[in-house]
Amino acid sequence: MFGVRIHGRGGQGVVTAAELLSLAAFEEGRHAQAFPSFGSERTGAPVVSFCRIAEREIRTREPVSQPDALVVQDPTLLHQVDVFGGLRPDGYVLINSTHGFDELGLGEWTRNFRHERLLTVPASDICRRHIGQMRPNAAMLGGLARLTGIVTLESVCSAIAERFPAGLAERNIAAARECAERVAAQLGASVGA
Amino acid sequence: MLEQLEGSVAVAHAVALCRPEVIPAYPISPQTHIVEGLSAMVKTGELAPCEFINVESEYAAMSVAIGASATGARTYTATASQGLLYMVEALYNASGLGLPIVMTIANRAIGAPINIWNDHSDSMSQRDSGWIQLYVESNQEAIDTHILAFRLAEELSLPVMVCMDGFILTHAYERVDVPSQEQVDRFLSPYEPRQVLDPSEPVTIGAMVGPEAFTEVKYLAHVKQAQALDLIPELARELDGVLGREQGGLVRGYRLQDAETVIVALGSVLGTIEDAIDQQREQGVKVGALGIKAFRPFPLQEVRDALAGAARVVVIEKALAVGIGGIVSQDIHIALGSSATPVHTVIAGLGGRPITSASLTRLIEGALAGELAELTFLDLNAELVERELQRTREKRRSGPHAENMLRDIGVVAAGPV
Amino acid sequence: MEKPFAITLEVDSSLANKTGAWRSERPLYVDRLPPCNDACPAGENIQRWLYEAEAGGYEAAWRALVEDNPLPAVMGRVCYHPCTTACNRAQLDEAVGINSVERFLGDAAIEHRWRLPAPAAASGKRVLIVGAGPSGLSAAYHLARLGHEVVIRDAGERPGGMMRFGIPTYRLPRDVLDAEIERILELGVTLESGCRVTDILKSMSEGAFDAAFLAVGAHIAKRAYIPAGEAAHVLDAISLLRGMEEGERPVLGRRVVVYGGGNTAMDAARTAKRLGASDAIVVYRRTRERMPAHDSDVQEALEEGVQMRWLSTVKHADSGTLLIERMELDEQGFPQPTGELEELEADSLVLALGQEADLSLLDGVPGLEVKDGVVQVAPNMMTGYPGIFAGGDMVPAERTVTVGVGHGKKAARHIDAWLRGAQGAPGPRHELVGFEQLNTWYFSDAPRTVVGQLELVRRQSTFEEVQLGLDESNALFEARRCMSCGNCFECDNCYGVCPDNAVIKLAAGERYAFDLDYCKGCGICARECPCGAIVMEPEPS
Amino acid sequence: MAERAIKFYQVGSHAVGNRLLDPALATVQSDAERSNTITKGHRACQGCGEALGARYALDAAMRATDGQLIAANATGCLEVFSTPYPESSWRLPWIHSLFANAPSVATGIAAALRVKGHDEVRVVGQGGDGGTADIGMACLSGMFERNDDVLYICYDNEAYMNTGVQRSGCTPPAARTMTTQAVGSEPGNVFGQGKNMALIAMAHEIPYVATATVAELRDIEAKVEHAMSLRGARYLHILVTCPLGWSCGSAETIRVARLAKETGLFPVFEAERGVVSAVSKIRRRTPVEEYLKLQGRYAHLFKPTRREDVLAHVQAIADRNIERFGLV
Repeated sequence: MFGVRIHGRGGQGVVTAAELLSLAAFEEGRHAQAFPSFGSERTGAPVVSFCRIAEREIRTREPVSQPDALVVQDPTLLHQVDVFGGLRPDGYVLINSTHGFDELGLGEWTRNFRHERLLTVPASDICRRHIGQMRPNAAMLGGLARLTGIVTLESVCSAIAERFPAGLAERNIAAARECAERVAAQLGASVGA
Repeated sequence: MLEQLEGSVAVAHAVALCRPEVIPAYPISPQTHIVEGLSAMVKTGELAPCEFINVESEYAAMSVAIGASATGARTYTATASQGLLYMVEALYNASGLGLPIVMTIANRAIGAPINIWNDHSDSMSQRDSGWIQLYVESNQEAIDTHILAFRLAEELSLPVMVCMDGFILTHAYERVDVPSQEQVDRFLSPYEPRQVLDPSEPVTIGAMVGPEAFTEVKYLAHVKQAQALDLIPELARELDGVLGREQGGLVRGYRLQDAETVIVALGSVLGTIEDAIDQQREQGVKVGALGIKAFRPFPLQEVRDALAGAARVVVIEKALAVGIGGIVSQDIHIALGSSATPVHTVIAGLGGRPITSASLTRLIEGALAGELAELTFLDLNAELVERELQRTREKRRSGPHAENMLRDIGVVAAGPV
Repeated sequence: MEKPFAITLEVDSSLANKTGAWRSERPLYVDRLPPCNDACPAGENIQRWLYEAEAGGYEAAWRALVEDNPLPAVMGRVCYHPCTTACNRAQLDEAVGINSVERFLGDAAIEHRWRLPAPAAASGKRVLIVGAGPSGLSAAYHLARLGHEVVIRDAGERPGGMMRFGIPTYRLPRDVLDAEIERILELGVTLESGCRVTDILKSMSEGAFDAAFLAVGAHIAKRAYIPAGEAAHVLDAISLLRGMEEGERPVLGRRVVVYGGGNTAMDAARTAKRLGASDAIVVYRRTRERMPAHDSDVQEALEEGVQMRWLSTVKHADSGTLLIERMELDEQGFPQPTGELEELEADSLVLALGQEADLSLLDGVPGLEVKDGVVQVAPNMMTGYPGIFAGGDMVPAERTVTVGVGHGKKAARHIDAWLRGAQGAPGPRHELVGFEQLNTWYFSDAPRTVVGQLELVRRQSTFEEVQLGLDESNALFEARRCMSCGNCFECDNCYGVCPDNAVIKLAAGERYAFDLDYCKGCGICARECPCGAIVMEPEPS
Repeated sequence: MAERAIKFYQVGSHAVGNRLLDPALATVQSDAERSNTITKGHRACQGCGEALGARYALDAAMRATDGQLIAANATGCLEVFSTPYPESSWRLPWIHSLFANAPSVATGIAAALRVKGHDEVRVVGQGGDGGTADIGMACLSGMFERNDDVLYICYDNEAYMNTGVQRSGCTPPAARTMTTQAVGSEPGNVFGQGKNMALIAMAHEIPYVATATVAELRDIEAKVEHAMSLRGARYLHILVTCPLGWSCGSAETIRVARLAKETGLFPVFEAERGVVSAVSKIRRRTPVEEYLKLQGRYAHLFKPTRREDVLAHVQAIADRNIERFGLV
């Protein structure tokens, strides 16, 4: 079973992100469970959503406290909320930022984890270009798919296509693909290093 | 057809497949997505003929449902928490008049302090309202149980509450198999009322009954609800045939064979419990679970049989009867009757506190070690409450508990812990 | 359907609960005596015939009317209508114009030639009636209907008595009078006109009459001594009026003085005016308030230009002038001479000082008592001589047509009883219903219909009828103003206002009944009955 | 609405009927075959104005709908005295649910009929002043706001009579109840703003609002008939005398109700879509004292001493109504 936790703020589509991810898994014929950090989220408030993906029926209902992957849609949360809490040592992290971990002041922290699994993507810039708005939820899933391989990029894209109205879907898919490429590029570099 | 749906949306589809004719509704979290879904289907004409009525309160919602049902319309509504309490008077009236209304309860805590998260305080408070209460474990079970509920309600002419955990199920996206209209129609034929407001055959419904007959009326209500104990398994089997999956009737056992420790629970927490049990079993611990689906009427015999071999019973309750502790465990005691099997009450998951497999594992280990008290509050922050109690001992005006403790742990009321 | 126990109930299940047991008082329908009926000297059941008239059933109304009075067209004109004076409606807006409706019905009967009901089987008894005035005709009518053989002997050339010889045609057209008399005669009554009875006992024995009713009226003018010169032109009102009827045109001159204050004086003065007198002056000893003449008559006389000289007596009459003395009232209200004299020009003086009866036909009849010039009669109208009854102006009573008609009816009833050797027992008298016993809220606001009058010029120059009648529409309106005091008229109030549905509506004309199984005795029906026809009485224990 | 004044007939439009009336102009109540929707054997007090008003209104509605009528009744006197097991006085399909929810139950009935295509069957909701103006206000307002196809009738006897005469939101100033006793410096009910249900209903701009008194049968019937000719939310407020609670003679029921109107204390009018469309004029204007002195609940205004100040205050209320609604 693979657990993902997504951090963001109300209005950034954090819950939708988990839903999309579960949808992508479902399209691959697998079991998936997505749910928000239940609450009365208001725009701007710190929000968390969860997604579990497994090959068999998922019975547990508890929040994902030891995620296999973390998505941080809003870097300003890094020093407000314990976003990395419970992350597995071999876990993945994808942060929406134009800076690297060191520049984000996370250099120290990254030591206990596998470097090549900790990446940042400028999802906001990408979304602004493709979508014209700062809602990086779908886009970052492209990156997550590429980073973790838990679902294919194509599944993510078809989930987006299913969930969003045509025009908006296309632009998000474009953004997701670019995020995936950026991730792929960094992976290539780190492998090369 | 298999779909990846939010629980609320799945339930909305299931209810629509049952062809309700009148749906009065009032918004309250976490039930809103269900009625939003139904409202949309009525507006688009996907669900027709059906009257969706935006009422001004839950009290009105149940009252409109009473009028509609008494006039022979298949009637549905949904609510939760304070909303359920606000319609209490009408709940008793609906059951007293024998109106087969089906209502989803998106289980949620009751304030004060106000809390929108999940537990069973709301529906548990209405266990004596004369409504049949069915608790579901998953969104798939929620779908199937709603279909069963309409049939059950109309055969007995009694109202039915389908209780599903708020947020945990209502807001969870997962894979569900939504039946076809043809399947549902095969199981659920159009509503044939036992009595109806009809000018061609006028009757007076809702007479004032005095001491000379009130006891008899209540006795008959008891007998009538008890009939569900036979009918539910019957209908469940019939529905199995239609949907091709196993429903489970009044209760559902999990790895009860040779289980010495049996955990009793209602609703979605059973999934987490089952995972925990699997882990224990791998280590050879003889533990099993008993899920109670039909809480009203309470299946005394089935529970007694299921617990016959148990050395100890641990009842995990998502509600607290202040001043005594357990609610479900009281009924378990009655079921066990004279048997000496110890029953431990564990109050857990209040106001949305996650029930984790880690906590459950600790709980089971404690039980095996004989360290489990008769009444336990799972994951209670003992130090926190002790500090608060200390405060109240010291100062008369120590201020409100909730604010004090939140200050202690420095957490805002939203977001993850 | 399969209904839940106790909480669902059947229709009409409450009928098992007989709430009549709660009652401490019960309602009762009654018929009370309306003031109009009570006041009618002719004993008419006015409310009854108005009830028929309200529905537009004019013939039925007329038939109800002539049960008591065979002369409605006459009475509707000349009656001074005490019924209207007593009418409860006067306290609400204005009294019901009963006599104008009565006249309308009478005229309608004449117009449509409605016949009086046929007499009962012949009794074999013969009754002699002396006098064809209102009393005699009324008695004749009732006796005939009772099956007796009736012969009227009247001194006049034509029947009607004072109705013909005392009442001018402008108040009572003769064709109306004739028509109603004719209708009575058609019942088989024998009339012998110009036949004066001089010895009643002789006439009775010769004619083998079993009983007699005397109603000779009062046709002899009272004389008062007034010194007068030979040239003075003095005559009495009665002969003036009789003369008019007999086609004479007495020469009265330009200035006519009438001396007296009764209705006859008014008739004389108004007649004089019509005969061309420029001045018709009534001289009366007392004041208008004390004048015996009916106010309506005085009013009409004044309208027509008749002048009044109150508190005056005629001291001396001479050719062309009268000597008048002014009077004044003493504490007791009696006029006393003042000695102040004045002259009054007058071409003629008409004396209207009252009349008396000619009782000579009674000479030698034993047991009779005559006092103040009138014959005394027992309550059953019988004189001191068994079998001889008397009524009208010759017995002590107010001298009006209506009283006369009433005497005739009453006497007839008693004569009939006497002939059958029975006692004429009057029917039970209902309790009189007063205004306060009505609930007048329910009656529509409806002021009385004003009856038209002939225009003044013609009133002053011709003898055409002054009072015009009602037409059908306003007669109906007037009839419907009746509040039906004390008698149910089926307004459905009791049926409608009962909170316990305990009033049963019977067929039209059958009124209602109380369902005492359910009546709780709240009394709303009685309080809301417009006409006071429901009373609450204690529940019998 | 249809003008029902009768061309002059002895009692004209004022009495229940009249043997001379053209049947077309006769009232429902004068009909020997009237439906008696609430029938004999009910347990209302002697002279109960509510029992009377209910029969007036529902018989009219039954005729207007050709018997295709269903009623939802709030808790209260009417419900208790008409349906004690095992006896019901109702001759139409009738349901009692709760005190406060009659309007909502009626809405549910209407919805069910609509969805089943029974447009010919109509719905009446009814209750007393407590169930309508106080505890039931929210449900009623919701029913109005949604413009549900219901005629709601309030039988206003100006207090909680069923529970033994306690003050309600419709209890008039100075009136004595068991919770506004005739003692203290301001005996009886306090002078507040009052709760004018008809105006509150009008504020929802529903198709039809009308007031009436149990004293004017023809008026009630005309208004019910008109109401049933319309669709959507309609409100009829009928003043019904309570001889017990008002402590007047049981025979005075209609007289007292009539005086309530004739004094101007209870304006009788109609409104369409929130605008007053017709007013029933005062026929014989009467000082409020004539009305008050008939009722024991106002006895303290006359004994031991006349409270001229209070009488003047009540008269001022009547005068204001007369001026505001143009009642004369």
